[in-house]
Amino acid sequence: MTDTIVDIGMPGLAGVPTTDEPQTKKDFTSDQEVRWCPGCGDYAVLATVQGFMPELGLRRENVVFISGIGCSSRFPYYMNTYGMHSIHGRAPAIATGLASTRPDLSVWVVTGDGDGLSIGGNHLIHAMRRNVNLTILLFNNRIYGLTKGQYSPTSEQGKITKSTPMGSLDAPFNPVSLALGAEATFVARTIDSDRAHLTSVLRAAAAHRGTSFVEIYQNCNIYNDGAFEILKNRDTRDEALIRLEHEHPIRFGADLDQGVRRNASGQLELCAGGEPDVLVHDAHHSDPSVAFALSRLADAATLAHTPIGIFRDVDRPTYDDQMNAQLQHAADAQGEGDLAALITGNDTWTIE
Amino acid sequence: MTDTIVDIGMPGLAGVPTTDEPQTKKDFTSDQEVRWCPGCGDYAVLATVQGFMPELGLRRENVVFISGIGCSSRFPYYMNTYGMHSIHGRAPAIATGLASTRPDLSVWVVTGDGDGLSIGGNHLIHAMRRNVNLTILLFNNRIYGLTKGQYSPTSEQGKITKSTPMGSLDAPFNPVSLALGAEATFVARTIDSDRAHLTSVLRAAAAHRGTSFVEIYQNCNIYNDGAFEILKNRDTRDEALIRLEHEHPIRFGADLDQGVRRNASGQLELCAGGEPDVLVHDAHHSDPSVAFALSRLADAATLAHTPIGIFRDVDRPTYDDQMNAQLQHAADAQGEGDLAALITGNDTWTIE
Amino acid sequence: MSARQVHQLDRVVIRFAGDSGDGMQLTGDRFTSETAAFGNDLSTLPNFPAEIRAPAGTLPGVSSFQLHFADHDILTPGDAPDVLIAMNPAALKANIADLPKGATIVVDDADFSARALKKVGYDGNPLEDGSLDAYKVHAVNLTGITAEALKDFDLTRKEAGRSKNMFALGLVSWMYGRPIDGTIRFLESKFANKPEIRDANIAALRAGWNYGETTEDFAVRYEVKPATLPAGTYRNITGNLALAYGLIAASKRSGLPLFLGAYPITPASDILHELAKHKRFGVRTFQAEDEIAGIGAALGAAFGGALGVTTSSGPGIALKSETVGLAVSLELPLVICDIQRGGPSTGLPTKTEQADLLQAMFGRNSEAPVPIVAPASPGECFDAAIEAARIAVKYRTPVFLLSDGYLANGSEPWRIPAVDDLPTIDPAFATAPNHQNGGDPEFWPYLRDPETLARPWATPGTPGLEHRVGGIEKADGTGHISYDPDNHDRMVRVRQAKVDGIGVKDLEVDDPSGAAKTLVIGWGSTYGPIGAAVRRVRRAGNDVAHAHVRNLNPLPANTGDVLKAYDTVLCPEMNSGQLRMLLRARYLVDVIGYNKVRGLPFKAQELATVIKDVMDRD
Amino acid sequence: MSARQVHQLDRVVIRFAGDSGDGMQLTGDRFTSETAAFGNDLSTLPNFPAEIRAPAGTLPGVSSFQLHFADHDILTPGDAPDVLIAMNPAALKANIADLPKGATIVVDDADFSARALKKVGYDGNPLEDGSLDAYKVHAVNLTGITAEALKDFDLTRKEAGRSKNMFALGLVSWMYGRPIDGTIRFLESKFANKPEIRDANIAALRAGWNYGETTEDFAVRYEVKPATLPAGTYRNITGNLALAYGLIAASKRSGLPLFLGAYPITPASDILHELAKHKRFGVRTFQAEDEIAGIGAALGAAFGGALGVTTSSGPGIALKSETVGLAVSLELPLVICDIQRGGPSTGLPTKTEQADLLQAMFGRNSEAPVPIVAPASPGECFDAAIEAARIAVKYRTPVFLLSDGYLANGSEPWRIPAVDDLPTIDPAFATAPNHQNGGDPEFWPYLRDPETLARPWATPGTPGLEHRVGGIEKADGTGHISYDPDNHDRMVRVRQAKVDGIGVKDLEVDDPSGAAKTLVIGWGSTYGPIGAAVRRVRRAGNDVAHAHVRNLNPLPANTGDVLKAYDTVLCPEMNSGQLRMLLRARYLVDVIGYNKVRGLPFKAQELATVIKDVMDRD
Ligand SMILES: Cc1ncc(C[n+]2csc(CCOP(=O)(O)OP(=O)(O)O)c2C)c(N)n1
Ligand SMILES: Cc1ncc(C[n+]2csc(CCOP(=O)(O)OP(=O)(O)O)c2C)c(N)n1
Ligand code: SF4
Ligand code: SF4
Ligand SMILES: [Mg+2]
Ligand SMILES: [Mg+2]
Repeated sequence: MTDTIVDIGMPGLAGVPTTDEPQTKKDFTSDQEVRWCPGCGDYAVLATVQGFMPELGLRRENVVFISGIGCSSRFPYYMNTYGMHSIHGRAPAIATGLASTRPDLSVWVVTGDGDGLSIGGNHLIHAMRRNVNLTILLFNNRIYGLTKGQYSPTSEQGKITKSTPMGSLDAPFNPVSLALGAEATFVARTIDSDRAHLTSVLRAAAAHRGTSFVEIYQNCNIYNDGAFEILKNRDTRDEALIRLEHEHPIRFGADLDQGVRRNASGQLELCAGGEPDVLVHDAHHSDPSVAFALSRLADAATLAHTPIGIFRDVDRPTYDDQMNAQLQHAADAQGEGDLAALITGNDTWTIE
Repeated sequence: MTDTIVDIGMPGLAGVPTTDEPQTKKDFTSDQEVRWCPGCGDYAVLATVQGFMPELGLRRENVVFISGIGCSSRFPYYMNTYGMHSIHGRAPAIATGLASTRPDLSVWVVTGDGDGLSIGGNHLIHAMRRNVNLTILLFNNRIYGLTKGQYSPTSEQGKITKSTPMGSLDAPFNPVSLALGAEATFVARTIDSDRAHLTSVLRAAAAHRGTSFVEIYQNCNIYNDGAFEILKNRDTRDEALIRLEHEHPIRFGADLDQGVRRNASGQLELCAGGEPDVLVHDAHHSDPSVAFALSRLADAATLAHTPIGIFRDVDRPTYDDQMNAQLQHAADAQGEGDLAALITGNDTWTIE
Repeated sequence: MSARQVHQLDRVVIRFAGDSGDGMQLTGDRFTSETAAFGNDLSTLPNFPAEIRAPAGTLPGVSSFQLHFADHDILTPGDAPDVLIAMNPAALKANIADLPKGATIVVDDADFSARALKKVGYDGNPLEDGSLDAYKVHAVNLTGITAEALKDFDLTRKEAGRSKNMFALGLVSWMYGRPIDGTIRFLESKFANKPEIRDANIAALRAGWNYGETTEDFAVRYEVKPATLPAGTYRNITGNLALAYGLIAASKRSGLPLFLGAYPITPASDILHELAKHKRFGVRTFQAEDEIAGIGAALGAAFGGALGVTTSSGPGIALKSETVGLAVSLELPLVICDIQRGGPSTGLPTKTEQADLLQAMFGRNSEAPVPIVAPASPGECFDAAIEAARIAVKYRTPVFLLSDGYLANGSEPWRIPAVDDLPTIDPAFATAPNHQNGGDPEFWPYLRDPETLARPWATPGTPGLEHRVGGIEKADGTGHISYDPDNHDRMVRVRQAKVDGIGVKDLEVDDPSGAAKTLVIGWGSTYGPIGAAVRRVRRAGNDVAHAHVRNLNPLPANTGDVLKAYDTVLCPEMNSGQLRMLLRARYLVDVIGYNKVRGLPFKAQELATVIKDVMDRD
Repeated sequence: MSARQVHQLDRVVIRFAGDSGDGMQLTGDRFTSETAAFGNDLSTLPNFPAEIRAPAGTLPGVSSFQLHFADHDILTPGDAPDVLIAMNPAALKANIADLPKGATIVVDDADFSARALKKVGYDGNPLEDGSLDAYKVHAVNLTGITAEALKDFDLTRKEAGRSKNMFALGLVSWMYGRPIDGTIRFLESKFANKPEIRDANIAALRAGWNYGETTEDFAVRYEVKPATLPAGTYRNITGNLALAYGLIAASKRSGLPLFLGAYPITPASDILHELAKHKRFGVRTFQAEDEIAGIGAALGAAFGGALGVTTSSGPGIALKSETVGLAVSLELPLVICDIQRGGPSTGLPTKTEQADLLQAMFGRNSEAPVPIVAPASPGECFDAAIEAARIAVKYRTPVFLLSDGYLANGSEPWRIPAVDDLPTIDPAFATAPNHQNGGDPEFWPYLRDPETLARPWATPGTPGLEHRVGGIEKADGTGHISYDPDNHDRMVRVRQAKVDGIGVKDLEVDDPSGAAKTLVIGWGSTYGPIGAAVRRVRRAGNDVAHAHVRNLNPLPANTGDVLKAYDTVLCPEMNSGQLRMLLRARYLVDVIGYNKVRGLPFKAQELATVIKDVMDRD
């Protein structure tokens, strides 16, 4: 099925046939009418992804989007590629089977905070552990949208929802911390409304060979409106957002007047941006410990001091590449399988 | 059901009735014949747990052990307490329901690396996130014992087993890292054969109010014999084992000639035990970052430099306590529920 | 009342339709309350899309609410609306096909622009091209008039327009002489801390009423006298609400604390939402990470002596199947509520169906019999919940309760029972050893009650009864692990015998003349349509019998006799013939099926025709 | 051969029994291979505890392997052993009840100490208290003699003793004149890099043979002539191995790469283990984190154009049920193998049962029909795998393959088919648009083949056919999301019609005389016992017919006619009557059930008696 393979300098896409024909956003827009609520953050993400795909120059037919169930999981219907809107929480498992058998495909998973972290949490952490060559976009609106507004595993503690009239009781997951604890090789966070940032993260995620985990803060204007206001509002965002860039000092604030450094007892702490010992971000470090420490800077309740960008991006052999290598090796070593010889075995007898 | 509640200085057991009658190991030993393979590490853990229980002085009938499926999950049958041998991977969910409704019980979960981290991974991380008042003992033998030796999520990469004749492909979970990434409030690791250490960890786990996660390295002498030899063998263990103790400098080696410190770039590194900047362990720190960094010291393949002991032990309101508080508060605020008033509601009409 | 001419009617079917964002469900709910308060018998049918808010003005975005009210007792939300309230072109287009000629249409003509019409596939403007000549059409600029009426409020026109549903409600309330003070009270409390919105809505409501009163456009008003139902105090209730109340009642009547382990899913979520409100009743609700954890936690709570309940719909029930098997093996009380929806797979999440009967019967590994109860109407969900709990506790077994989307969201007047008349449930916990080993007393967790075959329920905290249970086969009596072949065979038979032996009411047959040769048998929410159809057939002078099964496992003892007493047996189901298969297999009676799986309840007329056809066959 | 007296026998049933650690399964396997190589027909029945190694010398720790071999074709592992090899008191105690009087017992009396006897509940020593007088007992110190024989090896006595199973094998091989060179070759390769162990075992094997040859203890040898089976090349094969080979064959014959997504579970794990060995065949095996991921990955691979397969047993199949529903909705090829075991819940993991038929039929939400095939013998698992793949690919549907623990681990001689005689499977991938919209070509993923009703299978990478599929109801043809009531009803019917229309072979009836009035109908692994029982009944001069169902959904077209052609129909099943229920519901025939759920296959004699009883009823 594969043909022209041009190396576009993206290991994650090596083996996926490219095309020379120019592509536009329209090429990736399906004929299906989009059915999200007016104002939903999902629209912004869809537009950005559709706008970004042409940059990769992949053959449209070799791109697949697989989702679970949830508002966000309607995503594949709107991409003019191959796609599957599967069942709740199972997209990473389904994508694993597809990616392991089809190195010529660019496989994307779209999931939500409920789909990916509640019912689908186990498949998600195992996919990251195996490092299957997938890009996972987790739309985190900190609520269950499609089922009309129950709290989710990322909702702040004490959240009042239909299912928690006196407030939710459990501490939310920090998806980035969880991913790092699950041996993920690529972990990033971005925001629905920041087209440029989202695009840059998508680019890096696509380039990464292995499981790229991308948490996207997404506004549900019906059931959790303004959940990320502090990170979007002109007046607050500069103070609240910490933009991580590889090999750059970790500074933030209107005029980078704040920074992050390590204190005497070894914990990360905020400091003046001018301090000499401001931490320089290293997304490629083999040890995920610093990335993990960065993931803890954000206040789980208010989201103050939330780092966005690429926390971790390291190389590790992917599950699918190794699987294919074993097949190849077996064939090379013992020769292609001979069915007749196989079923005959060595202990036979003949009756005339 | 509860009566004499003596405060035994263990928040985790507050509310569980105690007894004055002296107890012995025999009191916690059921009449069931133990059916593990001769030499299995499970025997040692069972003996230690049975030997430790009397120290708590709890009423036997208020102790419950719940397990999933696996060799290790046969554990409850051998404890002369209440118990349930449930289904594969679901023990944390079942225990959550029991613990949330019965504050007067001491609830223990016994699981394995397959039961708890493969099929049951999601229930495990969510239990830790919620911080239900449970003590979870995860018997990690880095193999599937009961199903006769397939690799598990903790098996070292490249492991040759029945299901991976050319070697396993996926990177193993580090259960401690995973637990820390899942917001666990108590995380510890110990070893089947080290009775004293296992006992001390059990004591701290029982004392902790919330989900106590205890990884126990356990030898499966049939399918993965010697998996932890480096940590047990007289000649190697001193070099390989790093014993963590709260507020103590992290030193190890035959005569503590080695230590752990933080290097310039912020990563932990090994150093001479005498160095002034050897890290002092703080299990009670609210930020799990250092505990996480410590969990990365061990070599996933060889287990060289494996920290054991209590990585993290912090307070956070438990799911069950908060749930009970909400019930109490509702009853106090609005009075006990009146069924007749409830079903009548406010919009009625009468027909004579 | 104004001097306007008033027509007497015995029944009216009215449908409100608009965008998902137009608040049609709320409007329908309010009109229903007014109608209930007025004393009519009624039946409702909400119908909304799976999307939260599909784009405005599109067909997929249309949400509707149908109400049937009458001066006599009725059984269905009505086959076809006499009146349609359409808030935009999409609502008109999506519903017009259901209207019989002559029906009344009140339509908001605020935006019948070419663009709006094209969006829904209208070439011309139906209000002008004569395509609606067969109907009584009232084109009213509801949006505009509402905005006008609210111009003194400091709201943008757009915001003001949002109250158009209240204006419509006021207008329709006037048309049918419904009291609106209940709705005013409702708005006052709902928007207590948004006074601007509160007053705007109330003003819109009143404006709607007055619009009817003053304009000449509406020449007539209609009156539907209160219905004479059995004496008692009534309220309107939906199936999900009744189910939630039934569970709380079962908790109170058994003294067992209620624990719900659930994961949200349409159309079951509202039970979780409702129970979460009643913590003062000692109700614990646990929103689990998935359905498996939901039932697992409920089972754990049951082990601890709680009334364990889990609620879900088809896809979630499928996920629970392994744990249901464990509950069968542990023989612990557990109530599993399946609010059925359209399938297979994700299917039609917001539509109704009754196709999970066989999943409930057989959906788990090996021989694992589970009792099944199924309510026939929204109000019956209350009794079904108590019955399920009774069986679960008395026989120490998981029990399925099969409701569906139609019962869950549909409503009807419900005669409020006296609490003291509700059955009591005795947990009969084990408190002492039940066996002597030589001199020593022992507790055998699988030593059964010889009559019910139920095993003792000994909860942690009970001294001397410490024991272990598990999913591996157990020795009859001691409950120890046993691989003995004969013991296994015996246990399989005992588990089956226990369920088969559950005491359930005999099947009642409605056969007034006693001369019927044809029996219509059904289960679940088809009760209304079948009942209404049977009435029509009888009115037409034919004899036909109706029996409705509420206990599907075990089936009532007299089921076989009932079936064999008729020449023809017809079983209409919103599935491909699931009860039909069970009846044929068990009784070898040639039960005929009528099966439609459209995501909507049967229509009475449709069934009446089918029944007549079947009768004419022989 | 020695001048020892030789008895001719036509059949022998032998059982090896010892501790889980004694290597009885290996010993049985080897004796089976020798017997196969010798040319007898045979049938085996391994039987082991769920624990890996329950403590030595205890009853729960006993593991056994039974082999039936004959000079004619046989169908079962035999009802009762003629010979028991017991490696310790526990093995003797656990198996003695199955022995008919007069049977031969070879028992290792190395440890019949009071302690050892007490451990298993013997008050006295059975070797001395006369309780075994009815049997031919050979008490031999197998452990001691073996240790003696190996004293020159540098092994402890304990280590040397471990080879006693090989000594026993040698002895028994001598008794029945089995060639042992095959076993020697086996040991040479198995212990290639443990020369000490290798040589010790070979020496023990030879010593055993010589022991029989030289001692007077064994006065007679027995000879069972080779069987005359249909001409061909044979091998011995277990059901799981045949199933794995069948899947690889289906992959080769379809050109579709094989992808297995599985989670280990007894007794299905060996299929995963076997397939993992054959990477050179392009076979991908994925050990998933759980059963849901296993089937999910297989479905994902199928979407990509692979032959997706998932294997499990009852509890795991229950977990897969939601995803099976998705596969039904997506209409993608998928093979789901359920190696049934004892239930409910964890049940009896290592024992056999056939109680998942109704789970396969109905175990998921809503109407989601899935074809089902079931092999009747170990060798047939090969054909069943190919048949399942054929149906899955041709009709674009998930297919259940129901094997069980008895077929999985049991073995029989298997005539090796010529690869070219195997059916070919045409994936018939979609490669071009299949619809014109005005001038524009379009691809409609749900536009069906009018004859098979199968939808086109367009895999990613195919230009121009980009499309999306999902679990929400789809519009007939375009496959777009559709909530239209009539479309849903149509789709439900089409999915059912597709499965009902699958072409399956007619049911064959074995009724030699054509005069039978009673039909015995079965499915799955009961084929052997029913067949053997039927033979006995016939030998006793009665006419009885036997039909065995291999396609359980859809059932063969002639099934109804077959059933109605007999006065009496008996359906023996290792469940509570699952096929029986389906037959009664479908054909209204009063099928009688004989149901035993003991975790063991039926015995031929038991069934023969039942059949006779049923025949005598009328
Ligand atoms: C097995 C199953 N359980 C539950 C549901 C109901 N359900 C659909 S989406 C959803 C959660 C959606 O939340 P999220 O994943 O955050 O997506 P969002 O709608 O917020 O984008 C749930 C509980 C389902 N469809 N299937
Ligand atoms: C639903 C289900 N899937 C699979 C199995 C088979 N199974 C039993 S135990 C087990 C894994 C055991 O590994 P682990 O949890 O590490 O326990 P161990 O035996 O090593 O102590 C598996 C796969 C099962 N019993 N149930
Ligand atoms: S409910 Fe929320 S997440 Fe869902 S479509 Fe509407 S706005 Fe978006
Ligand atoms: S198989 Fe391994 S883990 Fe299981 S009982 Fe035996 S030694 Fe222990
Ligand atoms: Mg969400
Ligand atoms: Mg293990």
